[in-house]
Amino acid sequence: MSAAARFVRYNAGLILAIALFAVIYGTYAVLHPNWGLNVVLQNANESLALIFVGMAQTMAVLVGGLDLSVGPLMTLTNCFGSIVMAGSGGSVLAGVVGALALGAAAGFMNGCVIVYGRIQPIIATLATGAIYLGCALILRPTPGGAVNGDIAWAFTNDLNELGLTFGWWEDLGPIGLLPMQALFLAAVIGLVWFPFRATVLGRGCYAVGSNEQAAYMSGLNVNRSKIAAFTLGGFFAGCAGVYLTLQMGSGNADAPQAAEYTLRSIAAVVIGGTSLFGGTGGVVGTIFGALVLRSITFIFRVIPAGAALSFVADPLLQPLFEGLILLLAVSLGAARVLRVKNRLSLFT
Amino acid sequence: MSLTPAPLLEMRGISKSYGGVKALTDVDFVARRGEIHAVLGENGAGKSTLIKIAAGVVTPDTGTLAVDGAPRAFASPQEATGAGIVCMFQELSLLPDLSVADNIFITSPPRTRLGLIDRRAQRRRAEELLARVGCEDIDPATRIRDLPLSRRQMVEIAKAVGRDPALLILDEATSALTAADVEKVYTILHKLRADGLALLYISHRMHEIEALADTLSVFRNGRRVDTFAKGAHSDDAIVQMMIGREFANVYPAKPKRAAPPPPVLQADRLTFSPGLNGVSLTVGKGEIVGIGGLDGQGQRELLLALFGVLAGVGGTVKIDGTARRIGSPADAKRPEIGMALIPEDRKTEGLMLPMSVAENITAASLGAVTKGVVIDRAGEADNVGRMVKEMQIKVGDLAAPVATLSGGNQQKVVIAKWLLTKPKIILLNDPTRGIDVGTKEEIYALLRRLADEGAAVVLYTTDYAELIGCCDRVLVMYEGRVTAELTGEAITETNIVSAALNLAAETAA
Amino acid sequence: QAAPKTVDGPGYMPECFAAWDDDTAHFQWAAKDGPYKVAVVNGFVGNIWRIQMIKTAKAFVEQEEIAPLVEELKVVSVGTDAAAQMGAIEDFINQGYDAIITIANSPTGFERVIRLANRNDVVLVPFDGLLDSKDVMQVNEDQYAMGVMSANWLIEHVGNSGKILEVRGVPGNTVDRDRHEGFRSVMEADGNDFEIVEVVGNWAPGDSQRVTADAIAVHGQFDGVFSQGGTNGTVQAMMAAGHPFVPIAGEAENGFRKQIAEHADEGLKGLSYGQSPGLVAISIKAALEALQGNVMPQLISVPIPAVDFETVKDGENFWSNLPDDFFTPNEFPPCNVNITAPEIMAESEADTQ
Amino acid sequence: MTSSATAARKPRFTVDLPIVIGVVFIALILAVGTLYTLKTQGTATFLSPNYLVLQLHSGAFLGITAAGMMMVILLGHIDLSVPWTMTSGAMIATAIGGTTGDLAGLGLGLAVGLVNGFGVAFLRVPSMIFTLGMNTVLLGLMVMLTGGHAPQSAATDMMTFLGAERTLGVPHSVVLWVLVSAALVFVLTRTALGRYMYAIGNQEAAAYLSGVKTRLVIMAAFLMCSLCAVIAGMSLAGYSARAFQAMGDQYLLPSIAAVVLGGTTILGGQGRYSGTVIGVILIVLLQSVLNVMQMEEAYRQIIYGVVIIAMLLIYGRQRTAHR
Ligand SMILES: Nc1ncnc2c1ncn2[C@@H]1O[C@H](COP(=O)(O)OP(=O)(O)OP(=O)(O)O)[C@@H](O)[C@H]1O
Ligand SMILES: Nc1ncnc2c1ncn2[C@@H]1O[C@H](COP(=O)(O)OP(=O)(O)OP(=O)(O)O)[C@@H](O)[C@H]1O
Ligand SMILES: [Mg+2]
Ligand SMILES: [Mg+2]
Repeated sequence: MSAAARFVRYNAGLILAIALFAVIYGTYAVLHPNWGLNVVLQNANESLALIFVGMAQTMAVLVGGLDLSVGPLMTLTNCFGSIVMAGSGGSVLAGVVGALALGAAAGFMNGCVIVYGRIQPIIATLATGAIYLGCALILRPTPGGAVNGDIAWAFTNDLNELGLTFGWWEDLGPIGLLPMQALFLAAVIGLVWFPFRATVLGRGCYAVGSNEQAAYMSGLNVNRSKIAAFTLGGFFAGCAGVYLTLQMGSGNADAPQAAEYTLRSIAAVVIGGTSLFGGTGGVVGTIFGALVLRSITFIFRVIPAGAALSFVADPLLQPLFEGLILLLAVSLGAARVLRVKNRLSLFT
Repeated sequence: MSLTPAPLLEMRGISKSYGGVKALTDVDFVARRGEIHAVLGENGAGKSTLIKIAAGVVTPDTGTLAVDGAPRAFASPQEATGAGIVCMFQELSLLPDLSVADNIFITSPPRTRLGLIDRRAQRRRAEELLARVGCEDIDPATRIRDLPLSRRQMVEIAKAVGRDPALLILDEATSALTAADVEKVYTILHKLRADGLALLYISHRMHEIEALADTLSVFRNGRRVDTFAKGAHSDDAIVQMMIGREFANVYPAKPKRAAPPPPVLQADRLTFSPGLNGVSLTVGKGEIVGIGGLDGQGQRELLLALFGVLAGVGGTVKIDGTARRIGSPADAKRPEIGMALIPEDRKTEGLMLPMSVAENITAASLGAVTKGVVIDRAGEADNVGRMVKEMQIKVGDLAAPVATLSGGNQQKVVIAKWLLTKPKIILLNDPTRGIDVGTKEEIYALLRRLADEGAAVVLYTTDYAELIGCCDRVLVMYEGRVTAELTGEAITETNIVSAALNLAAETAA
Repeated sequence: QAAPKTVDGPGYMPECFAAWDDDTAHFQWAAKDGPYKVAVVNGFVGNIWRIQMIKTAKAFVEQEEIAPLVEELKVVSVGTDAAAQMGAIEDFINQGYDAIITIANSPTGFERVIRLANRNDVVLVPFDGLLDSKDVMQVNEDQYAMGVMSANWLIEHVGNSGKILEVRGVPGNTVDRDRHEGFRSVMEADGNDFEIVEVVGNWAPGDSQRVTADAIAVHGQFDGVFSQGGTNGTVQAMMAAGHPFVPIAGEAENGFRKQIAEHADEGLKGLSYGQSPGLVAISIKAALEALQGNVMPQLISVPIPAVDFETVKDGENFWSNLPDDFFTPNEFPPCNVNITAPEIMAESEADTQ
Repeated sequence: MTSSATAARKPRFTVDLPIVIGVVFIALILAVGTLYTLKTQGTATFLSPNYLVLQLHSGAFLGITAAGMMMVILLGHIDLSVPWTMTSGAMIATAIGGTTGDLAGLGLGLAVGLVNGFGVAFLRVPSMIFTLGMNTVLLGLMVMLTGGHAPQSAATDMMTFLGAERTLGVPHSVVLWVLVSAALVFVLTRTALGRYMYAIGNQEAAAYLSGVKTRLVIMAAFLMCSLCAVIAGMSLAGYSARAFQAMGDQYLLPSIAAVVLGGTTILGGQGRYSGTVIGVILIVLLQSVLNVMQMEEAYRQIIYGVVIIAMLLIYGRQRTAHR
């Protein structure tokens, strides 16, 4: 097998996610009357928190579990951040670091409950999720908190805007048009995810998801890998919370929103090509999975009124079509099943 | 090699029980440097338990363990590896979704200066290691999932060797290997012995022990019966020591036939990609037909295709002269077809491990004991009792999970499950893998009895001796085709091997 | 930077667009030529109130006097996610829409879209779920006043002491908070002596019913009830438990009003006030007026449509032949918003027969 | 090590750890609640038959939902479409009305089960995600239905009979729960289908190679789950006298938690029905006691989480991956 052929074969899920995204987002961009960099920025803005939450979910799925606490944890870090970050520059930094640490700590706790309590991840996190949500409600009984508007604005726009707001630079040319969201994402992927993947601990997460028993017998520290996975997941959820805080400038212990993020994160992971059985995939696929999910809803905003398909955008039919498109997207993976030759391979 | 090599691992007074089962009772055991030490015993004799204790997977109830004279207690495989004890377990410890290279260096990969895994160096070293065990054909970037079992075992060996062990333990490491691969393993093990390693070798294949071992230990019922140098006892004496009784002829006599029996199963030019390039075979009533050849020549696909597991199989299948379409195991089970398959991996394909022995035995034949929609419990219990008796399944509590049986008995459960469906055609995929001689003998006798009672049996095995000893006819497969059909006196090791290597065609070309 | 100018009141059509209070500022945008593109960015869609709201919006822009002003109406529902909602609002700004009506998923965090809307001269109108902001024109009924009104009404019918059941709404929501605080401000004032048992009914009839049943089982009899939403569930539970009918203040679901009409003589004295889905029409109208350069209050107070057991009337403020679910108040004559609830919710002949 | 797990599969009577612990926790919750009422009211309301029957009456809806959920969890699957299956079953039934409506509600359950089963068994989309999509589709369908014209939402006579009425003080919903339970216990313990469900939950490949029509069994499990959901939804609508949007949203996580607290492994293959019943009672009582104690939402969530973890910790009953 050539290297290219192997890459395609081993990354079929990722490639499918990218293709789906290209098709759906492409349609949106074409239909959008004023598509341009500011629209890209806006799309990035509305997607980044979901991307981070999806990445958090990916960690749990990689080790063969599911994390139902990612949404509540995002909410908790958001509420925490909104309290600490309401202030001058220094407190913002403290809030960011604190919220990320809180996320990681909560993830660590998830990992410990799962590993030492020997509780299935999905149930353990169902419970810890409730606890995190409760804590968020204690921190923020009602929505509020005010992060410095300039800081919030500057860090959720492009590089130029960042410079302009603080008078650091005037115009960086084309580089200046780079959205901050892309920078944040690149930083997290480049400085956290890729290095983590290249450690024994990180590879251990794949090993544990692939076959826990075999990983143990191979002399891997299974517990440590699992805890690491959930801790990193918590960190990613913390990233989502921090970004949400910057974006909203406030905190909101919103239970329905937390639940929605959790459920969507699972969809993002699956569309991104990570197997729910664990052991394959990764957060890069999830990024595209989350983008696909978001783009589906973008479409409804741009379908022109007179178009043949405009009934799709009928406000009272939208939820139906959203569901159908989601079903269709996740069923695309079924193409593999229909082509499967050895039916035994369906069961692993 | 000195006369009494230094003891590397010393175990003293080891006992281990699982609930009421005494897996090991007061065992003393010593492994020395520069020596291959074979451990023999029936299924459930305690071999795996012993080495799991040495490897830190299982903690003993009593007893001590010393490495190079220093007392040790391992809490995990990690610690054992740290002390130089590396084990290749019976149930492979490879990670299906990771690459070969990742697997080989799973715990201690080469690292870059930043402390991250150096993938390039890892790949290079994986290639070196694979070459060392004679598997240059395996690409280190391939996922384990995509390798056949025999290749996986070779990777597992490379992985073990790559850990620079002081004591290397192989628990039935060769059970799925073909003769050619086994040769390679011999070479490596001999070399490692020369390098001064201590080696423990567990196998149910006497000829491997013959070729490798310096010292042999025999276990029975959780006790070490004896330890002696190679050649001190004859094979028969060793087997007798293992099973604790006289042991005569392994294979039952083959019947003499004047005319070919009426065909039951006729497959014509079966094709399937990858694996089958037009396989035809006929199996007659009362016949045992062996399928041989190198590993991975389409034998597994053939059995799965016949049993309806594969989609997109070309060609035709006739049962008792009538063309039939078999689209699933459920089809294959129907009375007019009457087919049964003893699958390759009993743990994942044959059994529901946490379910009871009784439930496993009746899993394929519930339809027969169902009245309306209700299971007739009495009828079910009758069937189970009958089978346990007939197959001599050693089981205490029929309601206990089947996982608590030893391998041989688990295999009997799988066979019993299918016998309850009263099959006309029985397909077996390496049914004696990792099973002790005593149980093997019972299985051979059973197959012959079933054939005599009119069943058509297709037996795929990697063991030439089984093909020779058991089968009325042997079809040798090569690259998805039947390249030779051997009958009667022509079923010899030489013929099988030359057909397997497709020598005739090679020299003609 | 473009933004509405803050000007002195009074505003345009004050009988319809009443300023919240005397301190409410007034805005004026530069007049634009119509027709306008209007977007409604809804949050969650899976409940009847939202559906009624969406249908009202669609029906409203088709009315004779409104239709010429509206080039296009686009409605999207984004779920409960605030980030997605802000994205959708921003998208419509980017698409060049003139007015965007929304029910905010969160009372805070919309500074960014407010900033962008102002930059692009887009009129953004949150209603129902309001923003904690004085920089944006908003439309609502006074939730705090609803609480106060309910309390005063209960005191009138129960007296100044007794055991009261308060069934609250969705925790953490500002509407719940405001109604609750308004209610308590009166009940706990000097001279009153109430024992108040508080349970959470999430504005959903099923939840209200369950928690009410539990409360009755444990606390026995109540002298009065304040049930923020899902009020017909509360009444259902009382009837099921054999609890005598007592004065009850609650929402404007048709079902609750049916219950009041049916059981008023048996003691079910009821007050039914309503958060009307018709607010969307007023919000659209406010946006259209603002686009034409009219002076508008920053915070528009819409009168609370309330009826009680004495004023409840079939075919007028409830419909006994129609389903329980929908919200009865829908029209606001001072604003020329005259789409009745049955018109919206009962398009089919079968229902209005 | 595997004692409870194996015991769960034994046909004879054994004392099951999850069940014992569940009962202990139920007693504990009642005790705490009673202490509270003794202190505030001077009565032991939580122990009164009236209160307990009331809890069973409204808990039956969760009970029936959880019963269905258990069928798919036993296979190692999950059904996230339960909330809107409940809702749409009830809404369709009331919209059409009468006996036809009742049948239509059941028919909808049948259809949802078939589609879910098809997606999971034939397309092999992970149930977690397929049913999630299905839930959105059902929500969309109901929005569309309501968007057309306001459908009638008054419970049919049958629904009221099942959900609201009592005979001799016994709520019919409890009788319904008992009947559904009996049917499912029968399926699980007496029929080949039940045996196959456990088999698939334990080792699907082995079940398939044993000639079990695994896809049909999976379909059947999803069918049972959806049918239970619509039955619960319709009787719940009877209880509330009407069907309304999102009425099922409060039932998803509690039904999963009830099944798991009752000792069914979320990975499938192991679990007893009686455990699920205990799990349901536990959750219903916990919710109710917290309600009555007027516990703030924040602390309510935290207590809810802590109770689940505490119970599972006490019987760390996950299948051990290694010794
Ligand atoms: N985890 C366990 N739980 C219960 N019983 C066990 C366990 N492990 C081993 N046993 C029992 O201990 C005995 C020894 O098992 P062991 O695996 O050591 O045998 P073995 O000699 O390796 O057999 P085989 O040749 O089948 O591999 C068996 O009778 C088995 O039933
Ligand atoms: N979950 C379990 N519960 C109880 N006993 C177990 C369990 N898992 C394994 N065992 C016991 O461990 C013993 C060792 O099993 P092992 O996994 O070594 O392979 P095996 O298939 O029995 O070996 P072989 O193939 O050589 O016969 C089994 O005989 C069984 O009795
Ligand atoms: Mg063994
Ligand atoms: Mg064994």
